Amino acid sequence: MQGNEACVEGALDAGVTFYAGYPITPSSEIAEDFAAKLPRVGGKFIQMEDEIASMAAVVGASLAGEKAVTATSGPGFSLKQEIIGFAGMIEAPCVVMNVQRAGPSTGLPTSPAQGDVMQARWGTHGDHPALVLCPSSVADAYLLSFQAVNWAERFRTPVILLLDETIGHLRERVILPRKDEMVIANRKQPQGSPESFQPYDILDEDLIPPLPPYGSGFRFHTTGLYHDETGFPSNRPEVTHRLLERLHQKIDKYKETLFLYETYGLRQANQLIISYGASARSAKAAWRIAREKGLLVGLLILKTIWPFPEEIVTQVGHDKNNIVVAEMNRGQLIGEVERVMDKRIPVRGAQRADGVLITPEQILAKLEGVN
Amino acid sequence: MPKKGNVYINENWCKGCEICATFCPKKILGLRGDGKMEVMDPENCIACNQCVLRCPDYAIKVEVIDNNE
Amino acid sequence: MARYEIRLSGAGGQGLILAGIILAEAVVKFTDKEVIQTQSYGPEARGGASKAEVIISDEEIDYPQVNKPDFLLALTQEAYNKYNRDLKEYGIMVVDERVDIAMRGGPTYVVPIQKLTQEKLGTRMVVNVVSLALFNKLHEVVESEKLKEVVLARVPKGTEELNEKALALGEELASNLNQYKIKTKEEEEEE
Amino acid sequence: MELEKYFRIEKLPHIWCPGCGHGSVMMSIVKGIDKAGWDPTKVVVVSGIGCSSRAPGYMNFNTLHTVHGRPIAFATGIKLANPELKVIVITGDGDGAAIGGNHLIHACRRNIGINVVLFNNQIYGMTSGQYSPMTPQGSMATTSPYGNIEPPFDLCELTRSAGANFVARGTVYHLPKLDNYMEKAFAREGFSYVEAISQCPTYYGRRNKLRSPLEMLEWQKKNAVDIKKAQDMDPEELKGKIVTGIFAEKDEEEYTSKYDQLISSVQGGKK
Repeated sequence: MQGNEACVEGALDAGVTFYAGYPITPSSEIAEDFAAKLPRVGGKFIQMEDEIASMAAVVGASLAGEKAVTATSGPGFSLKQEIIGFAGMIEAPCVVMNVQRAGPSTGLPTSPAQGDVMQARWGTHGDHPALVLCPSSVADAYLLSFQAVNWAERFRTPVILLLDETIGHLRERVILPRKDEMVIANRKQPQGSPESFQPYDILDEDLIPPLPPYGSGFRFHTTGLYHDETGFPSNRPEVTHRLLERLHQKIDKYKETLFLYETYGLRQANQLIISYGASARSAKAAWRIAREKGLLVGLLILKTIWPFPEEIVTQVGHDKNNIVVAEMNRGQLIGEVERVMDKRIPVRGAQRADGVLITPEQILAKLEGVN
Repeated sequence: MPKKGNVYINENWCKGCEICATFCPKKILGLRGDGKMEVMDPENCIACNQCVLRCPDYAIKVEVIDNNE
Repeated sequence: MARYEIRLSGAGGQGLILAGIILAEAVVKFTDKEVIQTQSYGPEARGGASKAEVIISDEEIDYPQVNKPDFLLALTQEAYNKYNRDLKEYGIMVVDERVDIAMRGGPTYVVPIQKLTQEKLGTRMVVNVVSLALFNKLHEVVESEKLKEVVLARVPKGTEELNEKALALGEELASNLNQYKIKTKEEEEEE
Repeated sequence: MELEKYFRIEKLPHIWCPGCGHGSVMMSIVKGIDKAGWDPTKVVVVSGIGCSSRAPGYMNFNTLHTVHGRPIAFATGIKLANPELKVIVITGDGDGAAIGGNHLIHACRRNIGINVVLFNNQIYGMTSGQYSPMTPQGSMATTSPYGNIEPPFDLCELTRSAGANFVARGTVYHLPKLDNYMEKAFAREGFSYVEAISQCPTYYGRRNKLRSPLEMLEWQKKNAVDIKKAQDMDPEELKGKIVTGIFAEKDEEEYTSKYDQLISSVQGGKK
C-alpha cells in the first residue's frame, strides 16, 4: 500500500464521508483514491475550482455533519491558511493532509521536503493552537490519518496531517489493525432542547462545545469574528480573552495524551537523535549503524510535532551530551529542541533541503565518536 | 368607504432615513428633531402599507382600523 | 536475502513504475520479506527518464531510498546515462540492446527486450511486464504463477492473454540470459 | 408575515446606515423563504465579508458568516453534504464579484442548488468607500478620487452564460418586482442568482452627488430599464442604465441530484 493511499484508508475507517480538493503533486493520489472510494460508501467527493474553495467546502460539509478531509501540498497549503484559521475559530472539525514538497514557491513538485513545519504551526494568522501529526511510514500514514480524523471530531479543531513526498509515494508492507480494535470518535451532540441551545456554551469540563449538524433543528449563528457563547460577535475584552484561552486550553488540557512518539535504545545512551517524517527513516538507519559501531545512541521519533512534545523531549534529552535533530529543511523543529534544552546540551542539526532524502551518513556525521 | 389605519413607529429601530415619508401617498410622516420619524397627521392614514413595505429597518407597523366600529 | 536494491529504469510511459509496484505487491503477498517501492519522475508523463525502485530485505527497511542498486534495468539511453552511475561494482545490469554502455566489472547483459517484445507480441506496450518477469525469474523472488496472479489483477481487462505472453517471454529471456552476457573488464583483460 | 418567525428580533436594529437598502433586500429574501414555505430549520444562510454579509446574523435560520469571498464555496460543501438543505448565499459586489468571482462562475457551471443573492451597492461599504468591480464608470470612490476608469461587471450576463438555472436583477426601488424574483429563484431547482441594486447613501451617495437615500432611489427609478425594453435599445442608449428583469429561467438538472445518481450507480454496479 502507498502512503497516500494509506491516508485515504485511515480516514475512511475513521468515518470520513466528504472530500473536497484541488489536484496538486505529490498529493493527487489522495484525491483520486477518495474520488473512487467515497461514492461506494455513499460519501461525497468534489473537485473544487481552487485550493481555497476546497478548504471552504470541507468546512461547510463539516458543519452539515460530515467528517470532512482535504489534501494538498505546499502552494495549496499556503492558499488554505485563512480558512484553516476560520475552522479553528468556529471550531469546525476537519483534516488537512499536506504532502510536503520542496519549496519555496513552486519549488520541486516531485521531491520531498519538510519545509512546512512552521507553516503548519503558524501559517494562519492570529494566535491559534495547532495539532499536527507526522507519519514516517505507510503504517503511520494509516494510523495517524485515522487519529487525525478522531482528534478533529473530538476536539472540534482542524488537524493537519503533515506528510512528505517520500512517505506519500512510498509503498511498503503494512499490517493494519483489526477494525474492531479501532475506536471511532464522533463530535459531541447537544443534550438539551433547540430553544435553549447556545452553540458555544461550555457545559462540560472538557471545554468543548457540542456541534449539531445543520438541519437537525438546532439553529445557531456562526462567525469568524470573536463571539460569545451565543455565537454572536462580541469585542468585549473578557469575551475575546475567554474564547482565545479556551481554544488553547481545550487542547493543552489533553496534551500528554496527544504526544505520539517512538523511542529506540535510550538505555545508557549518551547521545540522542530526534527526527520525524521521512527523515526519521534515515535517522533510524543512522541509529542502527551507530549502534553497530558500539556508540551509545538513542533515537526519538516524533509523530506529534505540534503541540511540541516539550515534556517528552526534556525527559528523553536532559541527560545526553549531544542531541542531533534530523530534518529536511534548514532547521525548523530544531529551534524548539534548542529552546527546551536552553543551551544546557549542545543541539546539532542534520539538515537537507535540496529535494533529496536526507541520508543516514549525514546524520551519523553529527554524532560524536563516529570515526 | 376608504380604509383607515394607525401607524406605529418603533423608535428603537427607526434611523430617520425618511424613505417612508417619501413613499407615503398622504404625506403624513415627518422627521422629528431627534432624528426619528413621527406621524404628523394620523387622521389621514389610508392603511396602504407603503411605509411598512419601504422601511429598510422594519420599524413601522400599520394597524387597519375597523370602519364599522 | 539481506537488503537488495533494484532499480528499473526507462522512458516515462513504459510502465516501469507499475512493474515496480507489482513486484512489491508480489513480495508482500507471497513472501515474508520486507519490501519498499519508491518512484521518481520528472514533470513529463511520457518520455524523459523514469525509474522505479524496489528494496527487498529479510530485515526491517529503515532508509527507504535505493543507495547503490544491486540490480539495474535500463531500457533507454537516457535512463542508462542518468541512473547507472551508482550501481554496485558487481551489481547486475540488464540493458536494452540499443543502449550504448561502458565496459564494467559486474555481470552485464545486453538484451533485445524491446525488439523481441515487438516481434513476438506485436506491441511494445508490455515491455514492463517482460522486464518484470525477466527480473523475477532471474532472482526467483516469487513463483511464476504467483507473479502472474498479481500481474493479472493489475492490468486492464482484455489484456490478460497479452500479459501472460509477456510473462512467458520475460522468463524465456531470463533462462537464456547467458547468451546476452557481454564480457566484463576483467574477462577482457584475461584474454 | 410575522417578523418573529424569521428574524432574531433581539439583534435588531441592524448595523446598516440610515437609508441603506440592505434591510429591504434582506426582507425580500425572507418573504421569498416564507412564500417557498421552507422549514426554517432546513434553511442555511451563508455569507462572506462586507456590509451585506452581516445579514445572516439577523435571520433566524442556520446562519454562517464566513471569510471574505468564499461563501459560495462553503455553501457548495453544505449543499453537497446534505442536499435536503436549502442553501442561500448572501454576498456583495466586492465579496461576490471581486474576490469571490471565480466561485460564482463555477457554482453556476455545476448548477448546484444554491440561491445566491448579491446585494449590489456598487461600493465597498465596510471598508469605507473604495470602488468595487460593480462601481459605475466615472464614479468617485476613495480609491478612484479622479473618477473610476474601470467598466462595471455585468454578473447577470456572466451567470447566465456560466449555466445558472435562474438569473434576475432588481432594485430596491422596484421592491415588489424584487420580491417576485426571490420567489421564482427559490422555487427553482439548481443554481440561482438574484442581484439586488441597493443604495449606499453613506459611501457611494455622498461622493456622487446623490445627497440622500431618496435621491439614490430616484436614480434607481430613472435608470432601470426592463430587459425586454433593453433588447430594442442600442448600446449607446444603454450606457449607465441598469437592465432589470429575468435573464435566465431554465431547468437543467441540479448537481447534487446528479451526484446522488452517481452514488446509486456506483453502489448498484458493485452488487
